[in-house]
Amino acid sequence: MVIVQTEDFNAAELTAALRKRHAGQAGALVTFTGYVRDYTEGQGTHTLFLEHYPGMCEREITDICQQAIERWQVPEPTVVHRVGELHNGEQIVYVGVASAHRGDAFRACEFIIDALKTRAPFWKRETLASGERFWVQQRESDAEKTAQWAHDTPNNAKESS
Amino acid sequence: MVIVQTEDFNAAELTAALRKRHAGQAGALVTFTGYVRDYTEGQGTHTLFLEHYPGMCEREITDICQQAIERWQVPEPTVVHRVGELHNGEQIVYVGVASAHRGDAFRACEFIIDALKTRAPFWKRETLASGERFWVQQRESDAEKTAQWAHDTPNNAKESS
Amino acid sequence: MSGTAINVLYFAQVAELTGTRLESWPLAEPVSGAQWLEQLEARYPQLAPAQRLKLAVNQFHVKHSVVINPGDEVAVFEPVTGG
Amino acid sequence: MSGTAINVLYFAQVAELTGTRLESWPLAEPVSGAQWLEQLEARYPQLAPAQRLKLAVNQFHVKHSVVINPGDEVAVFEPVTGG
Repeated sequence: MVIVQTEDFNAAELTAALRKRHAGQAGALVTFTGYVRDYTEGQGTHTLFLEHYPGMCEREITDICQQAIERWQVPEPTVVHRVGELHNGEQIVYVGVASAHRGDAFRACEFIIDALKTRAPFWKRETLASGERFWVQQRESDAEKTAQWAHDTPNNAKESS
Repeated sequence: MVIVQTEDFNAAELTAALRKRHAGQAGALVTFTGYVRDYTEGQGTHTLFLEHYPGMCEREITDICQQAIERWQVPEPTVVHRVGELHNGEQIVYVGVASAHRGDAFRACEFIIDALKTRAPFWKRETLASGERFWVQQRESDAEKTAQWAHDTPNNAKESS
Repeated sequence: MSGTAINVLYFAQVAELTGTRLESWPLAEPVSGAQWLEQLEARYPQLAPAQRLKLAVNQFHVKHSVVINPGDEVAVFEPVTGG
Repeated sequence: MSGTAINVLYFAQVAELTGTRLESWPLAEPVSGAQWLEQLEARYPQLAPAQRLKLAVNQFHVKHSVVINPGDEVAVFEPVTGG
């Protein structure tokens, strides 16, 4: 399930719905939640504006989830990403993955958020308390993480269940 | 925060409390929830009884959390583990880890649940629908996973943020 | 798809610099992504160097070696920063 | 701690096999974990082979090479299966 929306989401409800979809199969459930934080140290992020490419966003995230399903033993994950204006401390993104094998749930969940950060067409604009505005730059570490997933073999990725 | 209790827990409330404890510091939050599932394929687990060693349990889990805090950039995690009689589909364990770096949150959360499974003194007794009872055996894969954490260096454990 | 133009979408900082988010761009013959980015920079010098920008064609990420055909939907943007 | 006995705690399957969960076990002199497990098996043959069992002394996991002293709290159990 992939949703891009302006409204806030209830992580507990998303988790409950994910459980319901995969009842009985999954003894392990891993979630990732991302929040707006003080990106610029000491400056205090006032607001964050998230722009996106409708259509391509949903397609890319769905494709990322499909890759996770093919690579690990996980049923369909849940990804919800917000767009529009967000404030300090608010939720931005939720990734929920169920599995019969906890290692698979951890791996798939991290793969999805790593891939989302370098592939899904979202852009963050930050507005500081001072009124200064700028577009957030992609972090090199994010690109490196995504590249790493391509090289990870079952051995060094701890993919065993 | 480490709690061992017979009552069910509300994962959403635990996550909210964890957020509150570390407000502002943490843009990433990873949770693991374990559920009672059909351990014996085709047999249908009727009930699971969890016995524990009071005192030592809390001490071991607290020590595991402390190791995670020393190894990764994570503030104090939340671990809740249930004991007593549990039924199919019920929650057994919750591990919540916040961090400024999502990689650290994933690593610490998985380390904690892996270590808990081989170090925390809990024992599961399963009762099948047929009335047959037996004590669950530790899985070799769990012991192997815990051993692996001792060998993982920052390079191959993907510990970079 | 066919036609004698492409639909161009600008996002985020690129949209701020071009002052538009969507425009029809006349294109009669196929052109490589790199060549098209040269044309884009000629039209919007404020985007220079345009070769640093990312492209998506018909909603898929593509390399600059891609062939853009008349009728395509072409998106131009800086590296994504979601999540 | 001191005394002339240890407190022994049995858990899970071990407790079912011994039929008790807690007992005071006379011990005047220090003894290794492995030696004590031999005594345990002599008393409860149904635990054989007792050397497969795990020990905790004063609520810490220990190897069988540990020295058990009078006054210690000694727990005996099979590998843990929580989580």
